Amino acid sequence: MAELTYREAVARAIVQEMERDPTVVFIGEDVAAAGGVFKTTAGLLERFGPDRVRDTPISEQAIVGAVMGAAMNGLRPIAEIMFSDFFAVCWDLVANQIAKTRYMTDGQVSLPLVIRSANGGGVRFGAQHSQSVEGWAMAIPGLKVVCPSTPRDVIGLFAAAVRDPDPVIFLEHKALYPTKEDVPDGEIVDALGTARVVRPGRDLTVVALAAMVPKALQAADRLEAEVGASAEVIDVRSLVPLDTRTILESVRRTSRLATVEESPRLCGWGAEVASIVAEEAFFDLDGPIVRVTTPHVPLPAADALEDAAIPSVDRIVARLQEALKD
Amino acid sequence: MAELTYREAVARAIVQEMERDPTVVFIGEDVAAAGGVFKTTAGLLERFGPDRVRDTPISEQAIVGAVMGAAMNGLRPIAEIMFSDFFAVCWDLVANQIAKTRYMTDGQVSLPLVIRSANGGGVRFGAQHSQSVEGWAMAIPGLKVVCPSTPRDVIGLFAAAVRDPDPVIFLEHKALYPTKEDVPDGEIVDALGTARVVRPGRDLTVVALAAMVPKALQAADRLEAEVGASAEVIDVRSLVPLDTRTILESVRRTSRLATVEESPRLCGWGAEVASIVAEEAFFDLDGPIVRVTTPHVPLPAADALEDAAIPSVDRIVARLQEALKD
Amino acid sequence: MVTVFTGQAGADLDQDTRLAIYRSMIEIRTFERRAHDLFLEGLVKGTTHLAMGQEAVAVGFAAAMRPDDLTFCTYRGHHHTLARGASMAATMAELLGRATGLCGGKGGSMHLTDVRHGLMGSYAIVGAHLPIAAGAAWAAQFRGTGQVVACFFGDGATNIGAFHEALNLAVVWKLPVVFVCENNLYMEYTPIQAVTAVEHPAADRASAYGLEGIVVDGNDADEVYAVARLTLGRARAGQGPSLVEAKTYRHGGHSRADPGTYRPQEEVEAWLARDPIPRYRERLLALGVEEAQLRAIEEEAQVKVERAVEEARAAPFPDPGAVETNLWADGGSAWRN
Amino acid sequence: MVTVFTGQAGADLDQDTRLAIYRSMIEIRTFERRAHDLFLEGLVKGTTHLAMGQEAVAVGFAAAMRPDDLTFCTYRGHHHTLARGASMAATMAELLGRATGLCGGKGGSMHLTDVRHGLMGSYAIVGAHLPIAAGAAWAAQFRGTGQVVACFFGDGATNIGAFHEALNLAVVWKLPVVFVCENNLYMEYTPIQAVTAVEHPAADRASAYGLEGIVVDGNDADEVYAVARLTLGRARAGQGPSLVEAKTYRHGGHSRADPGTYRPQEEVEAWLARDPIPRYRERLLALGVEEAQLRAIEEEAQVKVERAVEEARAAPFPDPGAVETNLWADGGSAWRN
Ligand SMILES: Cc1ncc(C[n+]2csc(CCOP(=O)(O)OP(=O)(O)O)c2C)c(N)n1
Ligand SMILES: Cc1ncc(C[n+]2csc(CCOP(=O)(O)OP(=O)(O)O)c2C)c(N)n1
Ligand SMILES: [Mg+2]
Ligand SMILES: [Mg+2]
Repeated sequence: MAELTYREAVARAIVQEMERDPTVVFIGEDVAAAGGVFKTTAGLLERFGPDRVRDTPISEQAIVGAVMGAAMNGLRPIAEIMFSDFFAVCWDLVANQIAKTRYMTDGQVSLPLVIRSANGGGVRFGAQHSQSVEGWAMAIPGLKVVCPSTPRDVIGLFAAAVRDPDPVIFLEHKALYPTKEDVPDGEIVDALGTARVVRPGRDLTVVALAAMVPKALQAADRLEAEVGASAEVIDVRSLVPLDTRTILESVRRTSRLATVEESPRLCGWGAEVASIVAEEAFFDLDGPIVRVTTPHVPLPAADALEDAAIPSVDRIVARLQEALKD
Repeated sequence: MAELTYREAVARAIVQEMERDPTVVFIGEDVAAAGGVFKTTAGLLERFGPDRVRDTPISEQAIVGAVMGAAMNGLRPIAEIMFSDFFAVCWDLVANQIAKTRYMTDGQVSLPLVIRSANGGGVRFGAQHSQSVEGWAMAIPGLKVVCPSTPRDVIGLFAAAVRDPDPVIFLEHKALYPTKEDVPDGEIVDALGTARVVRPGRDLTVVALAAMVPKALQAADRLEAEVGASAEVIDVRSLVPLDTRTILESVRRTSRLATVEESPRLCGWGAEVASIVAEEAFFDLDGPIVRVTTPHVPLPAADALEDAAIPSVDRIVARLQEALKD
Repeated sequence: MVTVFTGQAGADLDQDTRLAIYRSMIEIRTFERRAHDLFLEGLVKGTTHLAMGQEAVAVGFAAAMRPDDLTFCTYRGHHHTLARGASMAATMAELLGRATGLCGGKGGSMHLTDVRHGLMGSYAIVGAHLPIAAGAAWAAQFRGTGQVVACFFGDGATNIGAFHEALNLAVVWKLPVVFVCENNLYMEYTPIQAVTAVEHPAADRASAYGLEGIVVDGNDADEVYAVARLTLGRARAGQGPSLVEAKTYRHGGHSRADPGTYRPQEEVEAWLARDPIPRYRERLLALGVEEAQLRAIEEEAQVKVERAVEEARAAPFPDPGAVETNLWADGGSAWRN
Repeated sequence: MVTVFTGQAGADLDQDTRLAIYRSMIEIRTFERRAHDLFLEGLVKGTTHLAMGQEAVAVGFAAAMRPDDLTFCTYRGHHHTLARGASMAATMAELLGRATGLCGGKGGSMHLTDVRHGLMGSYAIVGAHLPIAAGAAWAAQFRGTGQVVACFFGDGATNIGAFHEALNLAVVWKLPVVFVCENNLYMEYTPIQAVTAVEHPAADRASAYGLEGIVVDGNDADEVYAVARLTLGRARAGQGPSLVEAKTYRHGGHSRADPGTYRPQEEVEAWLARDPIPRYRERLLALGVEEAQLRAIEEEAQVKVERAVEEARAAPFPDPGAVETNLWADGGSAWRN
């Protein structure tokens, strides 16, 4: 057992997998000599040397293309895209090439690779460094998408991602980097496609992701205290594959659903979850499905504005009460 | 009145707007001398000359960047992205720059521009030339997104897009290019953000887009003939702004909703519509919300496979019956 | 500064290699002619991009490559696919959308792939495969396999961002990759000259990456073979990447839809006169090869192609259920439990 | 081939212009020093990227530009913003996230924009603004406004695809745009040399677009002014774009978070010795300007910056409702009816 930050968990996860498998290599901008702009990869160069840990030019298409080609030819590469907003400059490689190649070749080409990136807002970086792009990736067939909310999940889900034979988009939430928890020593390996009930409840199912999980938990406590309603909170953890079983099972018990999403409203992951529940658990539902999201705007830079844009505990509590309506 | 193909309607729409406003210019790959690879822009170069109608290199970032910069400095440019799949190579310019600039500058910069592109499948072009990317654009705050299903709508909605002061992604469905209808002579101008009820009905609301509209209509007729259920079919036409009023009003009457989407399942526009209805019309609903989509896979090239992937009238009819369940 | 390459026409070429080159070019030409007929018959759906006229680039390189070397090419890739040894029947079956196709019908003409023959894919988004090829070369370098990667692309691809990023990375990491631009003077319908800041779209960019600018006659298989030997050899010896511009011409239009009428008649005729296949045939005769031997090769190609067509036409269409297979390594496409 | 530019230090510069240049550099330096204090006080949130040491590039160009010329720059854009004449108080207010900021607090330090002064935006995705600047130049050309666009970017931006696409298009269309690379030797923490195939990341790429490779001392405002006059003049005269590489150095780290420890001490000291501001001060003295006059300018700058800081600190925070304004031209952000 050691207390670890989410930030430190990233380096520990990469070390765990690079120690285990000599074909795991890691590239990105400022990741080697500098240890990463978020200091998530400090020490990796010293430990594994410049053949396995490499700095790249500011060439995201080349970075993502390189890991794709390397994965085709015997490596298990990991790429860092510094901020998830920059997926936009290499989206063709991610969405049109990596995601589609196994399918287009009818299984001839395997792409065991991971692209990790700092996702999400809350740190006043403005509209081009704060986006929640998990929905961009979820919408592309052929990508697995993982969004851990705790240091322990960072390690376990990252290990699962590296060991997975298919391409995984691994989105770390930059606002969670300083968060801490006690993490057991030794190897940690988790499973993709598994959600976790982080707070059991009876009256309402609340589905949240990444930085919205701690907020949903606070909101659930306040809901219990203020109106005596018991919310079950589920950390989705993995958008693709999606653990619909856990979500549906919960909604069948509570008869109500709310999602808490950091991304802007339209076509967020919660819309997909809502549409699944609205078909498959419709007759179990007692009230409207409520989505709490950032309004459909880019994230503003000023703290006063960013705090008003991203779902706050207050706003979540208020919206959850609408989900309790009869 | 003249019978016009959807393909011809594109050129007529561009001519109408370029005749009206000398600041409207048009660029893209092979659009000028060659008249476009889909022959949608034939005759424009001859009519407006090389200053207003320009061929570009294969440089989508430069194309989209050029129209953005031109829109900032007094023009109303139109760009063609030949296939909508290629938005992936210029996604940063579209999603991070064009979409966010007015907001980030608090309204200082206006971007009256249109990016038109051939979207969708059904013509055996394979996974990298057949995608339905309307959901990619819908998920980005700051983009308006239009998807016409008829020649007349091509003209009217395109005119509305060019006259709109904000950036519009105008997605033509390549499988619809050969389709025809009688179109009135003279100027046609429509309004963004307006859906259309294309078939009134009592028992079920079916919301469809672009090439799925004619299929939904056929399915509705068969449903009526086979099980006597009367489906109301709505052509969404515009995803942003979204005419939720028309959709909600219909669902409140029919008490049931199905969406017909060509895009792969996860996070499609229909998920958003389903989540809106599941909150705002929940107590009016009598049955599950059903989504008919392409399975969550890339589109295969072989006709036998592509036809099995894109929603067929048979599959739509079968799924609509699930929406009628009590 | 550009070096026009003349490797005194592959002095080191033995006759067997030359005959193999001729056979391969003839087979590709015959295959594409038949493929074209099959479109006209409506048996090939969608689109396709013939390489007729550009065979020497593919064959010259393939002849100089090691079996474990890797090829990355574009939607205009029939010639590379066959030159590397892919099954003709399976290639044709892919065009016809049959279950026995190289990609089970999922890829189609634009995405021919045959990993067993080092064909790592035909890429249909211009420029995308250059960084991917660099990545495959990086893995070869890292693993010390001695493989070299050959990456083929068109003149139009030299103006897209991925080209620039891939070339820079390949040089900085000294990767064993040879980038080959098949400059056929046109993009789809637009001349490359009309949209490019320099005369040689690839070779005039080489210095931006510290590379030598190499231009080769892409319609002379021996020249191509010689430049391939040189650049593949350098890459294998750890001397890093090369950028080769092969001047060539496509006899037909850009794709099935295109009659190619935008090209001046004289230009077309001048290039038809430099058709790499008759040219090579004459050279072989001049080198003392028997006319009969060449005719035999040509007839064998006819027979081989006809067999492939028959086999492909007889093949079953894919089962609709295949739509949901092979998205993931587990063989399926499930996104939920 | 690269021309090292020496415009015999702006022979044609009159003293008023020189004093204006000095004043502007001093104001920018003073502003950024105060801005840095305010981070340390925790009053500026998020991140910021100081240009201390690079002022001469911004000021030398701004002094040569016409009021209606347009500037595109990066997240490291305080110097360009102030050099073009944006309000210091509104700029500071933007850093402090106040309602009176240039962008009402929505943009922040990385997105300073002031259209009234031709500042068309600070762009935070490396390379993105090069094609946008080309587009603005295209509109100037089309409308015959005589405007020229100056587009500033870092050395690291020369390895991204958008750079390549923008340069090629600008040359093919002969656009009135000057691309200026502020080569400060580093990206974030990585030396540009470590990841670039050529010595001069911008100038050595010029020939790939048929352009002359120009390198200028970015720490000499007169040299910059001279190269600006030359290249802006060419663009205005319809002679098309230029690519200028200005060698310079940032005194601090990449961003607020960065102490810059990865840089060798000798290197830092050598460049501090070439600080553009003391250098320019000495030149002015040598040219006979009174010490007192310079001191007056420096004190006025202090006062001006302090006033701006006071004004910004006193300004209100934006109303939370502003989150939903100005996405669309109608002032709102509605996506539905
Ligand atoms: C990024 C991108 N833009 C546009 C296209 C459409 N397109 C397909 S082939 C082609 C022309 C390519 O020309 P070139 O690179 O010279 O190759 P060639 O077809 O001549 O072999 C274009 C524009 C594409 N596939 N990808
Ligand atoms: C496409 C993209 N990749 C990475 C980044 C992260 N990033 C911000 S600044 C920077 C370094 C840029 O270096 P340079 O172009 O030399 O400009 P400088 O900061 O030195 O002024 C990087 C990598 C980004 N903003 N955009
Ligand atoms: Mg070509
Ligand atoms: Mg720099």
